[in-house]
Order: sequence, then structure tokens, then C-alpha cells
Amino acid sequence: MALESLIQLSLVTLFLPLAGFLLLIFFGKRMPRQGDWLGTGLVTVAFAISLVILFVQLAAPGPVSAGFTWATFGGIPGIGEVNIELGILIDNLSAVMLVVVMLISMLVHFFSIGYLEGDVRYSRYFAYLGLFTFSMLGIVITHNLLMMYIFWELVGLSSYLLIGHWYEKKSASNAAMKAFIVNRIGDAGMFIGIMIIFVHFSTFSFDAIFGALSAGNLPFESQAWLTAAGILIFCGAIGKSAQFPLHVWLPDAMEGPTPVSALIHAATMVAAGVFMVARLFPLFTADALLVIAYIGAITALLAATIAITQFDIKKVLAWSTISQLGYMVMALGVGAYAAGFMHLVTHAAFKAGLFLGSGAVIYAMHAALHKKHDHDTDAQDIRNMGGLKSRMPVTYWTFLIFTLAISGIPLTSGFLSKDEILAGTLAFSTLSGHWLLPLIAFTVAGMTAFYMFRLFILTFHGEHAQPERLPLINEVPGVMSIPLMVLATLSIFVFYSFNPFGASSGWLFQALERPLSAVPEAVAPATWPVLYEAISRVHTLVMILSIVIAVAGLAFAWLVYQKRAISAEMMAAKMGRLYHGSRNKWYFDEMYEAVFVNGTLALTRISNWFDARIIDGIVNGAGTVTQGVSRISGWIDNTFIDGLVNFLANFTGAIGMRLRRIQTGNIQTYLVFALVGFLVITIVLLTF
Amino acid sequence: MDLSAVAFYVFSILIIGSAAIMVFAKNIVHSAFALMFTLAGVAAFYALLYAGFVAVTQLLVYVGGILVLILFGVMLTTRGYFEKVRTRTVALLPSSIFVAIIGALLIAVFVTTEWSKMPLEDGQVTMTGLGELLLTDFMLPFQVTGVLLLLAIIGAVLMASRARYPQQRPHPDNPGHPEGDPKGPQEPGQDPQQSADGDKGSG
Amino acid sequence: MVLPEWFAEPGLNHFLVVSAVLFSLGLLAVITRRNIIMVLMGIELILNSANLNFVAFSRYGLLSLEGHMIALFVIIIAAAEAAVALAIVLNIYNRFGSVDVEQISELKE
Amino acid sequence: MEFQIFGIGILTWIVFLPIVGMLIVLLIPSENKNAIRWTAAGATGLQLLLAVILLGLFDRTALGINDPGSFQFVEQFDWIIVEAVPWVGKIEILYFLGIDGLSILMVLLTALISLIGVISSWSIERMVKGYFALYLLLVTGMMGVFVALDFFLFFIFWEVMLLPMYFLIGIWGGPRREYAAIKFFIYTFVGGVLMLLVMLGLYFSVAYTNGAGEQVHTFNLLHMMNSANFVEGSIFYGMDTTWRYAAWVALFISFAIKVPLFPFHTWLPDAHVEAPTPISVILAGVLLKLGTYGMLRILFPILPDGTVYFMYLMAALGMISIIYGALCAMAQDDFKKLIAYSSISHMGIVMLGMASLTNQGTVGAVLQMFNHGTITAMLFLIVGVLYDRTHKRGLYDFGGIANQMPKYTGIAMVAMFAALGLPGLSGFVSELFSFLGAFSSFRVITIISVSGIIFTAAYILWTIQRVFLGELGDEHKSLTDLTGRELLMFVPLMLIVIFLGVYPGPAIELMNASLSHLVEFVNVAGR
Amino acid sequence: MAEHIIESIYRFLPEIALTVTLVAAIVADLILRERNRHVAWVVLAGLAVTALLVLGQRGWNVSIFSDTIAVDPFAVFFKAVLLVAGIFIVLFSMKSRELEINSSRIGEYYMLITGVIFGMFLMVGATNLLLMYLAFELASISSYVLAGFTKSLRRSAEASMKYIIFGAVSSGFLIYGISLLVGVTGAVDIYGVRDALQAGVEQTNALYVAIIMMIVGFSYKITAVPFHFWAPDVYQGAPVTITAFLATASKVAGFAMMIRFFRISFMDSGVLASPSFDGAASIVPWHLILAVLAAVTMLAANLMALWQENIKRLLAYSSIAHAGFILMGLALVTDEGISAMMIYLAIYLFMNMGAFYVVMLVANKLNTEAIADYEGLGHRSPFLSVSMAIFLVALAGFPPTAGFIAKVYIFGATISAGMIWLVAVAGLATVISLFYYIRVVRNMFLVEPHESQGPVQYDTSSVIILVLLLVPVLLLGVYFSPIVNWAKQAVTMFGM
Repeated sequence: MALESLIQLSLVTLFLPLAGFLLLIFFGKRMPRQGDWLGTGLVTVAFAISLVILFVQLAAPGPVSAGFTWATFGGIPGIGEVNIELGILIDNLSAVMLVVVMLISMLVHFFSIGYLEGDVRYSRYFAYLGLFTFSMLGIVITHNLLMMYIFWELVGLSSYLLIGHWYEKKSASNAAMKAFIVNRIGDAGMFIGIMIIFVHFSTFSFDAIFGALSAGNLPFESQAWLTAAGILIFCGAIGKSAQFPLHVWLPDAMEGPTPVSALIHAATMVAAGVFMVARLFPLFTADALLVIAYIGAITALLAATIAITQFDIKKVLAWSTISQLGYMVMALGVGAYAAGFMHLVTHAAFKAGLFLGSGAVIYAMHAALHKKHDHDTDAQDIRNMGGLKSRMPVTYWTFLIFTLAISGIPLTSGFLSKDEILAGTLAFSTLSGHWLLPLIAFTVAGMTAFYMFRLFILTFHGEHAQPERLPLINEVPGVMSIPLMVLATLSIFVFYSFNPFGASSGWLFQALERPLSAVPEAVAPATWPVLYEAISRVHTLVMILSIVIAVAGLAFAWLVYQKRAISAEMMAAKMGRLYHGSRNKWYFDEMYEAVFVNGTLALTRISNWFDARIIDGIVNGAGTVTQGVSRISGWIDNTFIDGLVNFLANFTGAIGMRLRRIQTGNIQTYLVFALVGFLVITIVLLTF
Repeated sequence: MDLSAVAFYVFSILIIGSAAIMVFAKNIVHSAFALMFTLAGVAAFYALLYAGFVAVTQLLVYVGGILVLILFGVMLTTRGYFEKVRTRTVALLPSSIFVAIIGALLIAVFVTTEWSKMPLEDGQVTMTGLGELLLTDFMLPFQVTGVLLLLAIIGAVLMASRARYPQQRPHPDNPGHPEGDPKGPQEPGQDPQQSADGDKGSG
Repeated sequence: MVLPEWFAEPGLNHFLVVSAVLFSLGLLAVITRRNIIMVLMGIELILNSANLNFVAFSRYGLLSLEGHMIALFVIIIAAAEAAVALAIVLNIYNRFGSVDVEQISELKE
Repeated sequence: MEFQIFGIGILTWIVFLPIVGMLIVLLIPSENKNAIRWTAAGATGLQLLLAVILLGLFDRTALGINDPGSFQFVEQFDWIIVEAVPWVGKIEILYFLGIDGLSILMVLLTALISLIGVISSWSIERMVKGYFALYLLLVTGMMGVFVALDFFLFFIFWEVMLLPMYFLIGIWGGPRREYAAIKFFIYTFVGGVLMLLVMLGLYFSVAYTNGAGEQVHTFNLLHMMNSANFVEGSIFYGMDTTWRYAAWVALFISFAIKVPLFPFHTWLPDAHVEAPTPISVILAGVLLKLGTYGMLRILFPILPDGTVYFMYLMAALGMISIIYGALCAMAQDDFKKLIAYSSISHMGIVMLGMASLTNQGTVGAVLQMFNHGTITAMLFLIVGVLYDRTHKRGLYDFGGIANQMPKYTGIAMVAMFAALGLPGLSGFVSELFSFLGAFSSFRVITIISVSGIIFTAAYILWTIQRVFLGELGDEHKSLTDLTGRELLMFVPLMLIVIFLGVYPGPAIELMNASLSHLVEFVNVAGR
Repeated sequence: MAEHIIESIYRFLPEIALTVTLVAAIVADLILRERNRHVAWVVLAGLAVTALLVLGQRGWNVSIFSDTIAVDPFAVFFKAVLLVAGIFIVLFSMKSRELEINSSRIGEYYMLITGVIFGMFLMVGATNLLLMYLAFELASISSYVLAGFTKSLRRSAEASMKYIIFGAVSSGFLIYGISLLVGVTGAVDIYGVRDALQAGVEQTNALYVAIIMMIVGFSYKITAVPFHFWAPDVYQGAPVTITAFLATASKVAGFAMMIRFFRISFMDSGVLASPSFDGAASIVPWHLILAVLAAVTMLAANLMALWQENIKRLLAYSSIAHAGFILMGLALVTDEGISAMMIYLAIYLFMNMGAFYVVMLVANKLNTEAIADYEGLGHRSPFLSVSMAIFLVALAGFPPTAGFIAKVYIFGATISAGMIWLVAVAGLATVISLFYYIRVVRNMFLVEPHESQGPVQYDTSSVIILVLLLVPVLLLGVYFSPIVNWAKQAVTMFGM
């Protein structure tokens, strides 16, 4: 297959979901079954094409790209031309990501058919899913920063729309808004980063930028600016991938329908940040990468500590997602490029599975509650669950596989990628001395195993909170359970590497070769051969350690929640403040509310006051003048109330008033004034 | 000090003194008579300045005409003889100081100025000369003065007379009462006794 | 300039000084007397003072007979003006029943 | 390029068609409301047709700006000629129309918004005749400003807009219309006086030698742009003199009032809130552009030294406007007022882009002018639709109308996200290029300004939440979705917004040559 | 000499025609007796004939009657302007209801109007100081009477009283100033003054006093602050036709005389301001005095106008303010400035007349002059209100009305002369002026009338007169080269 047709195929993949979106938004309501078949069908076709692309690309010698001129500047005599191109780049990275996105999207489409049955805006929902898929693909296959930013924001839009799908709920629309605005903050940083790049290189194209960088052409001739550009662009990832300190939106985003959480807020969109860092990897200096690594580490730890104490099934998964994203970011930061990206892929599968599984649970719980006309019990609270194993076997078993995968138990995909990340961090610390990173990485690995099994056990094992409700809970229909099974299958190691204890020999790891850094050597990170050597040295140790830690976490959870050997309440009481901090997400929301939200609101009020009182002054006065003499007295009162400028206008009017008084009606007074005028002129003239 | 100097001082005292009396006198009739002396004094000055014809005219027109006119005015605007003849003078002191400043200024300027002089001989001033000027250089002013006097007469008659044709026509546009005075904020109702066309004066 | 000497021989300046005094007194009458007729008399003084200037300049200054001529015209104008003014004063008296300037001040702000 | 209809140039047609319409409107008896409306629609519709023809015939490579040869559709006649007298040379005022890349989009925008304004005015029932007569006069003024190349002519058109606007707000406006109208009037009048003074100063300073060897004083903008034409010893002679800077400041203020830039902006919220919907549309859609257009057409090329000298001032004011406007918008409870403040914020971006004196910056700025015109027009129409139905504008009065009025909500979403600068819609493209251009000239200012997009997102989303999302109140259960007439005004705007968002290339190409040349010229002449 | 006089008489035909008109009016008044309102037609005919004769004078540049009066393009320009004013005033008077209060004396009214015009004709041409004074008095004395024409009204009587007192004192100042000027220069005509000044005058202080006193006299006529005090009261008290006349024609003539005096005696003599005042050469910074007067006038009048409740009074202040704008032109000491003044005066005539005419029509119908009573007029009488709005907008100086052109030229000349401070003051004053003009417009259009108030009717002839005034106000706004060319040429061919 000619490589050019890859471009065409990818365009088809890109536009099929968009077509679905457009058709559904305009005609969805009039279609049979509100057109869910259309959206799902188009995405399925697109998935098939993306598989073709992946296979062709893996067989092909190198990346393919194509572009067209979007806008042209200059080009008149005396001014050079600047072309702004949009275009597509298909390489291994994008091909893999393409398949991941399409796969999850397709599965979520199917799952949604069951999950959202009978929803008010059923067709709208599928339209938005199409829009999201389109936008996400745009990020994946673009060959330039601008288009990435464009789709970056569009993804944010579709996320906004989908989180706010049930906008009648105040919490849903709030969450949607919060997601968008927090993302915007990150995007603003990214935008500034892009500006730095563009203003210097006059191009958005990755290749051209890397090329220029390799040639030693730095933004504003300064390494500091390059680092800054890298960090600023990474801000986009901080927002989108919910990294500390912009992680606050993701848990709230769980207000959206659960399949949406699976697709967007677990598997694909939030991973876009990781993808972006991978895509721009050559651009980052060592300093920038270090910042990235630490951000990732902090995020991973922070989210893990919070996830431990949450009771909402989706919230636990949300925090775990953040934690895992932190992992990926950290991996990229330390230079373990393939490991980080591989974790993205594996995580996409099992986390989507987890979410869909939780969706199934919620769906079932909801149905049961509905039958009992119980509208007060929270269908998502794990304290209200328990013992579901018997009622939902498919869900149970698939969920178990996903949980094992995320905990990093061998034979799962999660073990493969997590192992590589841990190795990468440890290797990095041996090279650079940043020992905090591996420490956090291992701690988080243990915590992950613990809280995931806590969730698993509380949901599926033990006693149901209200035993009489349990019989009402039923397994979900096939359209929902089949995606679960697919994803569970994909969480097995064999799809990524035939060696269950070493990913580096697998096709995926091989395909994701770390690109060469384009930055000057002085500020470049350790090269891959160097890092690889270090990894090789620590690999066995890491593997053993990671298995031990994961099993320990698992066992601890088993002890606490299954055996009840240790009282969770007692532990919480002992932890005291720490527990409350964790339970309350370390008060980030409250802090932001107090500082940023209230600060901004105060600022708006100040601005508004300033506008109305101070600046508006002059015309207030002026307007009143014309509004009639009848209100003079009231107007004079205002003189002393309104602001400075107002005073000036009033002053004018007041002079007018004073001047008027000399018009007394007495002709002799007039004459005296005239004579005074005469005298003044004469004296002035004769004296000077 | 020759005779002309003596005459000058005598008349200047007369002029200034009677002018002062005119200004400061309480009784308007006294003022009018004081004005007469001033005007006569000025006429004498004219004579001193070789302007005999002007002096005569001054006497004729001013003393004979204007002053009489003023006296008529005084009488017509007072109810009964010498009853309300006394008129008020207000803010006299500040006004006097103020005017004195103007006067002082003028005097200072006049006194300190070195005037270009081309003294006139007595014989140069002849009636013939004046007449010639009147018919040559001052021809147009002379004619115009005629028009001016005509207009002044028309005006004076108009202002002082009562209506010629008492009957009123309604305005073609508006059959309403033509007397209506557009209402301005400062236009109070008229004194019924003094209302329209009730003119008592006569030219 | 020694004073006595200056006084000894009356010249142009002397007449001008008298004219200035007359002018000032005229002004004073105009601005202080409340009777309109008195105001008119003040105006006559002002006109006279101007006339005196003309004639004095004819006698001593650069003018010759023109000064006399102008003086004549001014006298005539003064007469015309006085006639009209008195007619107006009569009208005022008929309307207001008074010739007090202060009372005739309905037109004002 | 020549294009004439009945021997009269196309630009004359496009400017004076509304006047013809106005005269016809005046002749129609006032009872015949529909005839009046159709006349207005016809006049503006024809105008739009002509504008489209212009666009079709437009040569994208011609430079314009200060190059008389490359203006298009030029019509130049002597208008006022005063023959030479001993103390001053020959004086000429020209009837000089022409367009270049800077004005073509503005002409198009004016024609489009005018027509949409007429459609939106269909619901006006009071004194229809007077309304449309004034409206058409206003349209002529706006169009005239965009095509005039003689300062005098420019000024006349500029001021002609004032009175109709005053009446349109003052008679057909909301409860505080009088206050708003006078405020608008005074502000703009002050600007007008300043402009007049500078114009006269320039006029006396500029003289060129014509073919016959006479020295001719002229208001021709192109002659004013040539620094060699400044008469030695005249007030604006030379470069970087105090008087030139003073003139720059005065002219800048007069334009900034129209833009409006902080701190000259307070007329805008009031005018917008009180004006009837179509007038708000015109005001936001076209009138605000006059200020920035005037700067690019007159201030920059004629006083390039001042422009370069005060570059940072302009950028700083732009920055303040962006952030301050956004913050004020966030504080509003009134839907219309919110949009009004958002206009200040968005025009700040225009200012920032222009101030950069870079190619991308100015192109972005002009594109932003166009896009803001279409987007804000939509937003005001959106408020108007709601106001027509409920007579309420408070943001807290609504909620949950998304389900009740899906078409309306869809269109509103497009407009609002375009205002928010969402990629794929036109607002993004112009903001992008404005910022890109600005960043190469001012790093710190631009970085601060970019934070404005966060505030913008905040207030727009907040608005969407308060108005469209949430539970539907009972009193709004009877709301009807858009009618055909209303769709007619939204759809073209929406298509433009989407098209330019997806593919701005053609629009940029239209003005690229002229603006590149302008930037080049100002940078060379001003430094 | 005889030929000169015959020649002079030939050159003097318009003025003679006016005199004949005056006489004819007197005769007609006697003949027509109770139908004396038809005297207006006689006067109109006379003015028409005069207009023809004036047109015949175009291009002449002679000095007649022994250099006492000039017939030059400058004078012709102003005569034309004055005739237009005169004709319109007669037309106004025929429509005025107010004048019927004293309808039995309407014959005299027209005679006096003719007389005033005659006086003004002399004012614009006079080059002899005595004739200047005479013409000044001629125009004034008739005006005093006219202001009090509706003498049964107290306000009218008061107006004429105030007018004559202020006028007489001011003319006293003028003649006193003239006497000193004559004494200093020894010349009785302005050419002589010019020559004397050129030769150098030693009596600097006396010259100062003379010029200041003359400026006081002129300033009264053109209502420059602080010599304007009579104007608001008189304008308010006088019949509206006369107010219009005083506010336009009288001012035009005053300016014309003032321009001629300063232009010939000072500008032509090259006697301009110099920083040193101790030199022997007498140098009077008269233009600075005028500049300050102009600035003070613009500011004070506009400020005082802000609060007016009476429309006539408002227009009075407005006209005072305009005098300030116009006076700027003379303060510049350039021909540019003078031509700008001429343009301004001509345009000002139309717009101000128009405003007064509407005021009169409204007073005729509604019997009111209060601005508050203009509320809702726009709805009751669109044509009248729109016309009024146009006139006011023109007065405020908006394009595309003629008022804008007037401002453009006067501002332009000021900038050209480099008096930036003055033009800044003028700009400020313009902004202030907007407030009160727009207030009237606001009352007319932005306020709804009460339901009881029906439409205001007016007859066709009123419409025609209004249109006659509207056309130049609008036309001169978009095509003004004829008047500009005329003014500039007139200044070029100034005097001898």
C-alpha cells in the first residue's frame, strides 16, 4: 500500500466521526433509534481503518506526513513569506494512539447504547461522542503545534459538552464549566509556549521546529527560553492530563455519564497530555523534563493518597486515573519514553474497562434503586454496595482482571508497563541522584494496589449494604458486557509482549523508539543508550520489588476489607488529620475557591465598581446636565458623591451656574462689569 | 498766567464742579440745572479753543434742546412737582473709587504723553472752511445725519406715542387673541392700569 | 516737569485732563444713579468729554477743522440719541410706573 | 479597476444606496410599515450584493495604503477647490473613494450587518418611518467611512453617524435610553472635535505640488502619508516633534473612544444596554470597528513616528482593555451588558494586535475586527431574541432553555464559543494571529493579555450555564424556538463564523498584501 | 470735486436705493393707513432692488465720497449677507404674531428696519472714523427702538431701555477712543491712521487707551464677553424677529466694521505685536486682547448657556458664544483668519436665522418660549422639529451642515496661525456647547408629548421660508467652494 494512501485513510478516519457528529446534530432526532447506529457504525468503520493504518505503518520504513497551506502572510516585496500549514503526520506513535482512541471510542459507543437507553438527549450524546472522537484524532495525527492546539481545545469543548450532558443537574453543569476553565488555564500556558516557538521559528510544524533546534537555532537565542517554552507547552498537558496543580477538574468531571468518563476522562483525552509530551519530546530540555517528572511524581502521589479514602466508585477511579497519568508523565520526564507511552496504551484499556465496569455496576445499582423507588441512596457509593459478585459475574471477573492490571500484578499488561516505568525512574535516579522519584513511584505502586482492591472488595465481596436489594441487581445486557470482555482480554500481557516479565522485547516497545533530542547537548537529557544501560542494571531488582510491593498492597487491602483483621475506621481515626486531608482531597478545591475564584470575583467587582464610579464619572455629570435643569439641586448633591472625573463635569456646570448669577438684570451692574473688563485690559496693557 | 489761563481755570472749575453737583445731587432737578452749567462751561471751553461755531452749536443744541428734553423727561416721569424728584444713589463710595481709578488712569496717560503739536491759528477757523468741509470731505456724514435724525424722530415718536389705529385685526394664522404675550418665565402678569395701548405719554 | 510751570500755561494736556474728569463723572453718574434720566445725563457728559477732546486736538494737536466738524456731528447724534432715549424712558415709565433702574430688572437669569 | 453602474462608480452606489432608500422611505406614508421595511431591506440587500461583487472583482495583490496606483474601484473627483490666493496656495478637497485590502472586509461586514440589522428591525413597531430613515442614514455614514480616502470626506461620514445613532438609541431604546444616548453622543463628539483639530493641522501642514506646478493643500490621505509633503515650518513638519506627538495622542483618543479602549469605554455598556437590538448589532458589529480602522487607515501611516513611539502605550491599553473588559463582563447580571463588556475585551485584542506593528498582528487585528463584528452581532441578536419573547435580560432570569429552544441554543453556543475563542470558529483564528503578532513585539504584555482568554472562558461559560443549562423555569415553558426570519439573520453569520474558523486563508489573503505593506511602511517611516 | 461726487453717487446706488425705500415706506405708511402691514412689500421690493444694485457692484474696488466709504468686494460680500438677513427678517415679521401687539405702528417698524440696514451698509463700508461712528449710531438708534417695538410688553420696554443705556455708554467709549486715536494720529480716516502708524507713533499709552476704548465699543456690538451683558436680556425681551436681526445682521455689521478697521489700520501698516512695548514705535498687542476676549467669550457664553430655560435666551448665549468663535479669526492677524470669519458669518446668518424662525413659529402657535415646552414637539410637528434640529446641529458644528464648514475654516485658520491654545479653548467650548443644543433636540424628540397635545399646524409660506433657510445650511455643508472662493477673493482685494 502506497504511503500516500495512509494519509488519505487517516483523513477518512478523522472525518468519519465528524460526519457522524454533523448528521446526528441536525437529523439525529428524526432518525430511527435516534441514530445511535449511525454514530456507532461510523466509528466502527473508522476503527477498522485505523487498524489497517497501524499495520501498514508498522511495516513501513518511516513516518509519512502531508500538509496544506492554511494561511499565508507577507510575501509582498520587502517582506518574506510566512506560510502556516496544517497537516498530518503518521508515524508509529500516532498510529498506535489512533488505534487506542478508536478502539476505546468504539467500545464506549457500544456500551453507551445500553447505558444511555432512553436518555433525553440520546442522539445529542452520540453526536458529541463523534465530535470528541474527531477532535481526539485531530490531536493524534497532526504534524504541527497549531493544529494540535486547535484540536486540543476542541477536545476540551467535547469534554465540556459531555460532562454537562445532564445539565439540568447543577453539579453537572458546574463540573463541565470547571473542567473547561481549568483546562483553559493550562491551555493559556501552552498558547504562550507555542507563541514563543512560532515567533522565533515562524512555523508550527514539528519537523521544522526540531530541525531548526537541532541546527542550534534557539528561541530568542536563549536556552532559558527554550526551557520555558517546553514547560509552558507542558502546561497544556498539566491541564488536560489533570496534573498537579490543575488536577481538580477531573474528579468533578465524573458528573458526566460513565461511558464518557471511560472514554474521555480515563483512556483518551486525559492521556492527550502524555501523548503531547511524547510527541514534542525532542523539544524538551533536561530542566524542562525534570520539572515534568516532578510534576508527574507529585501528581501520582497526591492522587493516590486521596484515592485511598474516597467512597464514590467513580471518584476512586478518577483519582486513580490522575495517579496513573502522573506515572506516565513522570516516566516521560525521566526519559523512559516508551515505558510512559506504553503505560498510556495499557492503562487506556484497563482503565476504560474499570470505568465501564463501574458503569455497569452503577447501571445495575440504579436499576435496582429505581425499582425500589429509592431516590436517596447514592448508586455510586461503594458503602452501599458489596456482594455484587454473585449478581454480576461477567462484570466481576472482568473487573478483577482490570484491578490486577492496574495494581501491576504479573501476567497483566499493567505489570509490563508499570515495571518499565519503575525501572526508568530508578535508573534515572542512579544517573542524576533524584532518588525521590523512584521512592514516590514505588510508594504509589503499593498504594494503588491497596486502594484498587479496597474498591474491588467493597464492591463485589462481603455483604450488600441492604441485603433485600441484592436480588434486584442484575447483570448488564450484552451490548454493555461485551465491551468489558474485549477490554479484559486486552489487559493480558500477550498483546504487548510475549515475555510476561519484560516489555522491552515486545513489538510495542520496539515500535516506540525514543526520538533524538533536538536541544543543544548542554541542556539535553541523558540519551537513550545511557538510560537504557542503567535500566538494564536495575531491571531485575525493580521487577522483584514491584511484585512485592503490589502484592503487599493487595494483601493489606484483603486484610482490612475482606478479613476485617484491621479496622479501617480505627486506622482512619489514628491517621486523624491525614485522613481528613485525604478525604477532603487535601482541600485543593477549597483553597482554589478561596484564592482564585473569590479573588477573581472580587477583582470583577472591583473592576465593575471602578467602571461605574470612577471612569463613568464625567459623562454621568454631562448626561445630567442635559437631563434638565429641573434636577439641578439633586445634581449638585451628586457632585460630592461621584468620582473625580465627575467632579470636573460638575465643575463646568457649576461655573456655568456661578457665571449666570452675574446676569442680575440690573443694567448698571452690567456696565460695572464691562468697566471692570475695560479697566483690567487697560491696566494689564499699560503695566506690562 | 495770562487771561486765557485764568479763563481756563475758571471754566474748568465751573465744568467740573457743576458736573460733580450733577452727579451727586439728590434732587434730579438740581442735577439737570447743574448739567446746564457744565454744558455751558464746555461751550466756553470751545470758545477758548477757537471753536466758536461748535460753542454756539453746543449752546443751541445742548442747552436749548437736549436739556429741555431732559427736563421734560424729568417732569413727565414724576408724579406731581418735586414729590419724587429725589432719586437714589447707591454704592456711591465704591463706585466713586472705581471710577476714580479709571479717571486717574486716563489723566496719568494724558499727562505723561508727549503730544505731537500743530497749534491752530485763530484765523484758520472760519465758517467758510467748515462749510466747505461739510460739502466735500464730510458730505456723506452730513447726508447720513439727515437720515439719522429722520429715523430718530420716527423712533422717538413710535416709542412715546399711543396706538394710531386702536382696532386690531386677527392674525390670519391664528384667530386667537393677538395680545397674547409669549410666556417667558420672567414675564409676570401686567399691571392692568398700565396694560397695552394705555400709553399716557406724548412725544 | 515742574508743577507750577505746568499749571502756568494751559495747553492740550489741561483740556484733556478736564475731559478725563468729565468722562469719569459721566461714568459715575451712569453706574450709581438709579434714575434713568440721570443715567442719560451721565451719558451726555461722556459725549461732551469726547467732544472736548476733538476740539482740543484741533486746537493744539494734529487735527484742524476736522475736529470741529466731528464735534458738531457728535452733538447732533447726542441730541438724536437723547430724544429716542427719553421716548424709551417715557415708555418705561408707562409700563413700570417708575424710572428706577433697579426696579426695571425683570429680564435676568 | 473600473466598475460602473449607470456611469456611477460602484463605491458611490454602495455608499449612497441607503440614502436613496432613506429618501424613498421618507416618501412612503408612515402607515405603510411593510413597504418601509421592504425598502430598507432592499437598499441594504442591494448594498450587500454590490459588496459581494466588489469581493469578487477584488485584486488580492494590490497594496493600497499609501500607494495611489493600487487602490481599487477608485473614484476621485475634485469636490471643493479654492483657487490660490496670495497668502495661501490652492486648496482642494476631494471626493475620493477607493478600497484596498484593509477596507474590503470592513465594507463586506458593514453591508452584511446592515442587512441583518434590517431583518432584526422587523419587529420595531414604533415610528417605523423615522426609524428606518435614520437607520439608513447611519448605514451610509458607516459605509462612507470605510471607503473614503480623503480626510475631510472621512470626517463627514464619521460625524454623520453620530446623530442617527443618538436618535436611534434615544427614541427607540430602553428605559435609560436618554442617558445612554447622550453619553454616547458626548463621548463621540469629544473624539470628533479632537479629530477635527488634528485634521486641520495636518491639512495646513501638507501640500503637494500638482502637475501645473501649484502648491496644493489637500485632505487627500495618501498625500498626507508622504512625509515629503509636509511643508517646512508647518506645525507637523519633521519627525518626532512635540506637536506631532500631541497630534498623535489627540487622534488616538478620538479613535480610542470609538473602539472603545479603556479608559474611554464607559459609554459602551450603557449604549448597548439601552439600544434596541438592531442598533446594538450595528454598534457592536460595525461602529466599534471604525475606531480601529481609523487608526490603521489614518493614524498609523500619517503619524508613523508617533505610532512607533507610543507602541507600548497602545499595547498596554489593549492589554488593560482585554483583562478589564473581561473582569467587568464577569461582574454583570445583565446579559446585554455582559456582551458589551466582552466587546471591550475583544477590541482590546484588536488593539494589541495592531500595536505590534507586525504582519501577523495587524492581519489578526483586522480579522478580529471582522470576526468580532459577526460574532458580537450574533450575540446581541441572541439577547434580542430572548428579550423579544420575555422582555427580560437578566442572566438570572433564565435557565434551562436549552431543551426548550434547541435551535436557538445551538446557534447561541456557536456564537458564544466563537467569542470565547474556540478553535474551529472564527474568533480563535484572529485572536491567535493577534497574539502571535503581539508576542513578537511585546512579550510581557502579551503574556498578561493571554490570561484574558481564561476570564473570557469563565464569563462565557458562566453565562451559558445560567441561561441555557439547569432546570427550565415554569414561566419559560411556553417559549418558542426561532422563527424563519430569525434564522435568516443567524444562519449567514454562523456560516461565516464557522467558515473563517476552519479556513481563514481566503480572508487573510484579501488583506495580506495591504497590511504587510502598511506594517512595512510604518516601521520604515516611523523608526 | 463735482465729478467725484457724481462718481461717488453712482457708486453709492444701493445705499441710495435704501434711502428711497425708507422714504417710500413712509409714504406708503401714510397712504395705506390701516393696511399698513403692506409696507412690508414696499420694503421687500426696495431690498430686492438694492440686492440687484449690490450685485452690480461686484468686482468694484473704489473709495468714494473723499475716502469716507469704500466699495470693495469685502463690503459687497457683507452687503449681500446683510440683505439676505434683512429680507428674511421682513419675511419673518410678516408671519410674526407677536408684532401685532403694536400692529398700528407696523409701518414704522419696517421703516426702522430699512434704517438699520442702511446703517449697517454704511458700517461695512465706512473707512472714515466719523462715518464709522455715525453708521454705528444709525444702526444702533433704530435697533433700540425696534427692540422696544412691542412696547406694551414690559419685557420689550425693559429690553429697549437696557439696550439704549448700554449702547449709549459703549458708543461713548467708541467715540472717546476715536477722539484719542484721532488725536494721536491726526487722521480721521483709517488710511490716515495706517499711514501714521507706519510712520511711527510716539504716544504709545494714549494709543493703547484709544484702541482699548474702541475695542470696548466694537465688543458691545459683537457681544464679546464681558461687554455682552445687555445681549441676553435684550434678546429675550425684544420681539423674536428683532432678536434674530440683532443676533445676526447687527453682529455681522459690527464684525465687518471691526475687521475693516483693524485690517486696514493695523495689519496693512504692518504694525503687529512685538514682545517689547518700550520701543518708540507704537505697537499695540490688539490681537492678543482680541484673542483673550474670544477665548473668554467662548467659554463664558457656552457655560452660561448650559442652564437656560428660555429658548430665546439660550440662542442669545449661543450667539454670544459664536461671536467668540468668529472673533478668533481677527485675533490671528492673517487674511486666512479674516476670510474664515467671513465664511463663518455668512453661514452663521442662515443657521441662526433658521433657529429663530422656528422659535417664532412655535411662539406663534404655542405661545411659549420655554425650552420645557418643546417637549414632544418632534412628534407634534416633525418638519418644524427636524428643521430646528438641523439648525441646532449646524450651530453645534456637525457635518454635513454648513456650521461644520464654518468651524472648519475658523479652526483651521487658527491652527494655521499657530494659536494652538486658542483653538484648544475653542474645541473645549464646542464640546460644552453640545450640551445645550442637544438638550433642545432631546426635548423635541426624546420626550413623548402629552396626549392632549395635538399636532402643530403651520402654513405653506412658513414652510417655504424654512426651506429657503434649510437649503443653504445643508448645501453649504457639502458644497462650499463658491462662498469660500468669494470670501477669499474679497479679502484679497481689500480696500485700497
